[in-house]
Amino acid sequence: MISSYTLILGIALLIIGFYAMLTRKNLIKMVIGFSIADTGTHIIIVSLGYLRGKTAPIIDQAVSAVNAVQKVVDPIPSALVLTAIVIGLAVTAVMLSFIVEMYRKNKSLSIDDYQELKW
Amino acid sequence: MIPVIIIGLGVIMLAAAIAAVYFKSLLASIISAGVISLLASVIYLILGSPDVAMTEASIGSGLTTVIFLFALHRVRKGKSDD
Amino acid sequence: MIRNMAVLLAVIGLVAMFLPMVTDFQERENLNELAADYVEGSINDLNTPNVVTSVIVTYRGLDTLGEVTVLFLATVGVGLLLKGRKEDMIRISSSELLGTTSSVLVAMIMILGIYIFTHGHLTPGGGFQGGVVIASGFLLMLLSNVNVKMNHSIMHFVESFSGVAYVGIGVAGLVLAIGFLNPGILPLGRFGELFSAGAIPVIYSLIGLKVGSELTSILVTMGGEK
Amino acid sequence: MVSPIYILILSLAVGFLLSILDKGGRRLSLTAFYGVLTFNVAVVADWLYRFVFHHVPNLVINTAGFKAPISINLELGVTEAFVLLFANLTGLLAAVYLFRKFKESQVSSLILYLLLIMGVNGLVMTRDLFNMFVFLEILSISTFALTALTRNLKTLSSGFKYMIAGGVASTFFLLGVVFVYYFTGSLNLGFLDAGQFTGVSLIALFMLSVAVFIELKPFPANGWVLDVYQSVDSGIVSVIAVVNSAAVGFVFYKIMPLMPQNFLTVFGIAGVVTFFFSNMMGLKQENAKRLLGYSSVGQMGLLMAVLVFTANAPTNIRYLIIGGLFFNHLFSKAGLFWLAGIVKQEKTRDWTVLRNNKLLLVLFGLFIFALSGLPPFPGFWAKWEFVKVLVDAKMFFVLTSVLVGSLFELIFLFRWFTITVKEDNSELEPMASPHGSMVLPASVFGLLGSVAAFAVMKYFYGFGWLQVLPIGAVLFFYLTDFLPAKVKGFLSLGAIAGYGYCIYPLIESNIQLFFGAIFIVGSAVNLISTLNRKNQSRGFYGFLLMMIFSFGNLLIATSYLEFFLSWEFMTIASFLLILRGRKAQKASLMYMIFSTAGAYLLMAGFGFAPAPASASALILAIESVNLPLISIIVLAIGFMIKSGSLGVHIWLPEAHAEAESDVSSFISAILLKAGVFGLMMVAISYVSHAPSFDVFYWIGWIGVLTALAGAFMASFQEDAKRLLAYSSMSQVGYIVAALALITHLGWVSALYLVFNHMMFKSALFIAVAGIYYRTHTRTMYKMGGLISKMPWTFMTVLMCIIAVSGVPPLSGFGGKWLTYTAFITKGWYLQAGVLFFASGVSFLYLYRLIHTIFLGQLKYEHQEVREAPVWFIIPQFIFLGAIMAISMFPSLIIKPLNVIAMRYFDSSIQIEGLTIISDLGYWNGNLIMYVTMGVFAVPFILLLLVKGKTQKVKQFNIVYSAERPESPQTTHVAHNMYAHYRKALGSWTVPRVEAFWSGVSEWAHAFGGFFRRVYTGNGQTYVLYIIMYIVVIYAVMGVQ
Repeated sequence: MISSYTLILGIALLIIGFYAMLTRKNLIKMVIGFSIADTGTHIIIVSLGYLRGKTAPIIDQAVSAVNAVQKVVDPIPSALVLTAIVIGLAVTAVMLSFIVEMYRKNKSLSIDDYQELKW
Repeated sequence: MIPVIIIGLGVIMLAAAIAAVYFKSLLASIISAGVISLLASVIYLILGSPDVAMTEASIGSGLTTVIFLFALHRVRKGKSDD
Repeated sequence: MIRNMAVLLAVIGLVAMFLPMVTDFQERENLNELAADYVEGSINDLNTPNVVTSVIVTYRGLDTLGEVTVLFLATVGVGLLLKGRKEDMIRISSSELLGTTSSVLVAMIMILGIYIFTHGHLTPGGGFQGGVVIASGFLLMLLSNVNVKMNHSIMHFVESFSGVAYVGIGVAGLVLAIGFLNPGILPLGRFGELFSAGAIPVIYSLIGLKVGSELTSILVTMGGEK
Repeated sequence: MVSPIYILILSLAVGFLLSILDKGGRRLSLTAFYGVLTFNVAVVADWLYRFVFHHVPNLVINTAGFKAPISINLELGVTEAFVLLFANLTGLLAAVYLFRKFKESQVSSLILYLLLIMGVNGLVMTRDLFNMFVFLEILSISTFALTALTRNLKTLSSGFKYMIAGGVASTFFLLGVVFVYYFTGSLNLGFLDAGQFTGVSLIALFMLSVAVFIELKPFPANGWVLDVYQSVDSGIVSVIAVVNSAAVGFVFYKIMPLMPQNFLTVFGIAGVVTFFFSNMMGLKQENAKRLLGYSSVGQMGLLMAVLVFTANAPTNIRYLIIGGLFFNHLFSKAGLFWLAGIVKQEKTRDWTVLRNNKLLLVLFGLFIFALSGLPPFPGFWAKWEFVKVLVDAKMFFVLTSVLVGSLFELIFLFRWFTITVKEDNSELEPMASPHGSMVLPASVFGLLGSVAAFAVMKYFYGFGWLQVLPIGAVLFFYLTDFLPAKVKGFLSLGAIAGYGYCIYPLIESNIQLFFGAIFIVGSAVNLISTLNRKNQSRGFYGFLLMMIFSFGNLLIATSYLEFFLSWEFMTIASFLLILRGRKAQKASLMYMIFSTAGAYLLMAGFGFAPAPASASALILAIESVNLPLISIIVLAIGFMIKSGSLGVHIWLPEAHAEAESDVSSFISAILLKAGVFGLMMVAISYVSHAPSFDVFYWIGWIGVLTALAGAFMASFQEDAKRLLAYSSMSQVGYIVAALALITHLGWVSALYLVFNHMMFKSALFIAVAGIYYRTHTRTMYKMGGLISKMPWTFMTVLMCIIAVSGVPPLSGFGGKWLTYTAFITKGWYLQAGVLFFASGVSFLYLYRLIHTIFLGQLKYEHQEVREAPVWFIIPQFIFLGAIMAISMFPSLIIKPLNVIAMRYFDSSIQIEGLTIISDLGYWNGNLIMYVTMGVFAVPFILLLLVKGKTQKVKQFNIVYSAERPESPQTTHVAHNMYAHYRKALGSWTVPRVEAFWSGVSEWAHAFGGFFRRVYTGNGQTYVLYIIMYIVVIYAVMGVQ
């Protein structure tokens, strides 16, 4: 039940992020859009890994080693999302440093001012 | 109870996302995006992924926001169309 | 105008594409075979209570190595783009008090970070989270302009050393144990103890160091260096 | 036998260490860097060798020691090894190319580059979907960062567009991967198959595959990559265009087995659309690197189409097509990008500076030829087989788009090539001599491409040395080019004799022997005229021999492919020969475009044709082949382009006029006959099988109209060579018309005309060549009275025009007599009438030719002109002798022709001694000769008697009433000689065909210009395109 809510939330964030990338002229805003879309994607992934009424895949007092398989949520999407978050950070950092350099050359943050190459 | 929390969080996050798109100030947008990540980490916790929650909280809402702010600082005087 | 229509169409199209995903979505109830194998394997073969950690460090270790590489590439890329730009340094004007406080704080943060990545196989968290915490310690130093030299060569050394050691342990797994990145080169120990789970804590610590130093150098480069 | 996982390990370890190593000096870090890249190549090459020659099973590497799907596994098989070998090799060579950059820039660039190559290796080998995502990100981030290797506004903004686009694509990829996991519970390709995807889960698969497809740059969602290609450093671009594309393309190949047919079809068609539009837009492009970008994008589209549409082809053919196109694009595109970095000229028209460096010029030509899909390069074979596959699958839309797209590509590539070779470059600063490290990679790839070409010929098709001989000739003369022209000329004569000796045993029938005489002996005699060349005449004899050997190979080709190969060699060689002319840039380009269009038609036509059953030469084996109607039509048009039929003739006058004088005679006298030979081949199949539709009736009309139009146009030319060119067109029209009769007499007359035309047109062109050599002009009204200076040449021209015009006593009369007889017996009265009228018109231009050049006043500036050099006179008189011989004894030639035609029809003529008897009458050449000589003798004697009573008028003994005309030459009788006829013809003289083709060209360019406006340069718009593209493809596929 709850994971379908979060799935919808994730998809909504993804689409809002894309919408920002499509409509905001400001380069930093576009990257913010990308980052929101990224967060949405991560929420989607975790939602897909959720199992009804189960708990974190860590063996401790709550989950004994014997029946762990019946007790825990899927660990794979968690692992994937960890990777994806770090990769998202890396891409964001590179994008932002491009923007910093572009700004230094052209003194503008509007994507419309960067179309000298075309056709 | 938990669905209510999730729906509540979700509404705030969507509001923050839309705000981040439409805010005039870049600073406010960046902070809003950070808030989305922060709240996302709560959701991860609810969904049984504490590892992801920690990562999202520290990287998504922490570091990413800092990097955005650094970048913003470097282009402070940039003209903004929206 | 046309453009707005197009954006609208694109958004509607995306919604249409995702809609069946939502309407047909069914919350899963049981682990699939692969995930169940992971949970059992983590407990029985790897002696690792945190299944996510065993997936990240061992089963999908190649992904994680790649992930560290991606971050490394971002560090290098940001460096290539921004290095040697000195004009805009971010500093909070430092005061005596702030300096002293933050020194203490940084030390505590570092210890926390190290704790997180060394206990990655037991508790939530691990190399990445610990690495970020370490980086945030450095960030504090950077911001508060503490009179600690950000020694670049040490940073580089840590970054390179931890990376090479990570790969090296992987190769050791290939040569001494049964495969690249297999943690069987060290004894599995007792379930739930710090020194257990074979090389997993070692690998995760190296990842922590690597990520910490990489993130720090991204921050330093983005924030402007001295 | 090093496990390929060490490629990843070593790259990573060294990558992590490089910044520390660099502290010990750049030399140390560079050594490690190049060491790893070389290591990669060595490891993969070793594995490929094992896979191919020792058939070792695929290598599966389980990381972490667990079997898939528990852990991530890597797999290396023969396809992976093939792709990786060339990806790594390109990576290494591009790194060599970038050596100087790497030496000077920060160590960061080394790290990024090394890990980029590592990412490619991982991406190709991994079998895990999420692992693919990780490697894809490694690849992307390192590429993004490397675009900023040269940091300026253009590279930065294009890098940003690239990142945003890549970010969207990888978001979809990630979503696709996790949804696939959600639906199937697996991430490993080995545990997924198409059957697992139904209903909603297809959307997951769709996201996954469309993301990969977006990374492959489909039109129009690919604007970002064009900007990158245009602005970023050539070395890096070569990696992006070749290595990255190869890796992502391979990912697509890996996930293809999961996709249902409707996905594949849509992707395939999207690939074709990309290929078509990219090349069309390329037509308008002037920036060299952007042009290469368009071509790259197009090639990737083609590769996608090939991946999809060859799925049902036999495995070895499929590998040949995919591998051929892949490798072809790889080496030629990388090579061209590297050259772009060396030339440092943005505009394609400024590449003329390349002429300073012979090696680079040769490499440039080689890459352009390879990229255009010309033999012997791998793209040629791939295209040939691909066309066949498409024809077999009845995918005519795809076939047409691919062929038209290829033609567009050839047009802009060859325009670039001809401009580079020919245009004036005096105003540009000469190119700085490049560093060796920049030249080496391109040279290696040039060599490798050539080696691969021969490997395909020898090991895949099993061609013998004869088929390779045309290329051998070029190589031989390339190496001996320092010799004087005369030596090389005599060497060539010897080579032709040797070649004739070698192929003589392979000749199985009279028809081959007949065309052999035209092609080989005719060429040899023509070649004598080239002995007049001075100095070294570099690059001439190689291409000449290539052309002649290709003519010969046409005769003995035993399969469609052999025939087509020789045909293409012939086209290439003749194109390069025409290009030698001083102002031949446009002419040669037009020739190449039309020839290639014809060649594509042939390719399609042969694709439709069932394979011949017997192993004898094609011209014989074709008898047993029942060509379908479509094949006949397409082949006939293809061959008629080469023979210059009306409608597709416009290349002909240009090529003849602008080629060097001694080349023109080859083109007219021999090259056009190759078209006739091909048409004959089609007709033979047609004869042997009951035709359903009378194609040849219409071909006959085309021939007739060509004859008439050619004659008219010849009459209005001021340029002697153009006049002869149109005359050739007209004469070949007769030949085609006679051939189209499909009767015994028709074929006898067609072949007779072939022989006759070969001789007199050779002689005429050589005569004009001699005149041009002495007077330096081809414009007829600037000459006059040369009879006194060049009597021998006059003699030839006189005899030849008698032979052409078909008046007794010379051989032309026999030709005409046979032709009209043939037409009338067939019942084509109207056609015969038109032809008769056309031969009347031909008197006009023949008169003009001899009158304005040789008669009238000698021009003041020609006072000192001497007779043409002896090397021109000898071949003229050889031909003249032959003409006289068959005029006197026509049965010498009619007898064998009768036998040739009897193979297909019952004979309709009898030959009794020197007399040839048809249904309508008889012809005795010997008798006619004596009668005519008698008739001539009488006035000649009279003329001698009155000699001395004539008075010569001085040159300037002309009085004008009041003033001198503005330009005195316009008063020359020969200037605009037949203006009154032109007036009479009225609107018929409007050059409609030229107007039509230039209209076609303008429209194609306009469309290209229109469509490329989608690339607004705005990064946000590009994102919009990408998302729209995904949505549209989703809708078109009807997923679910």
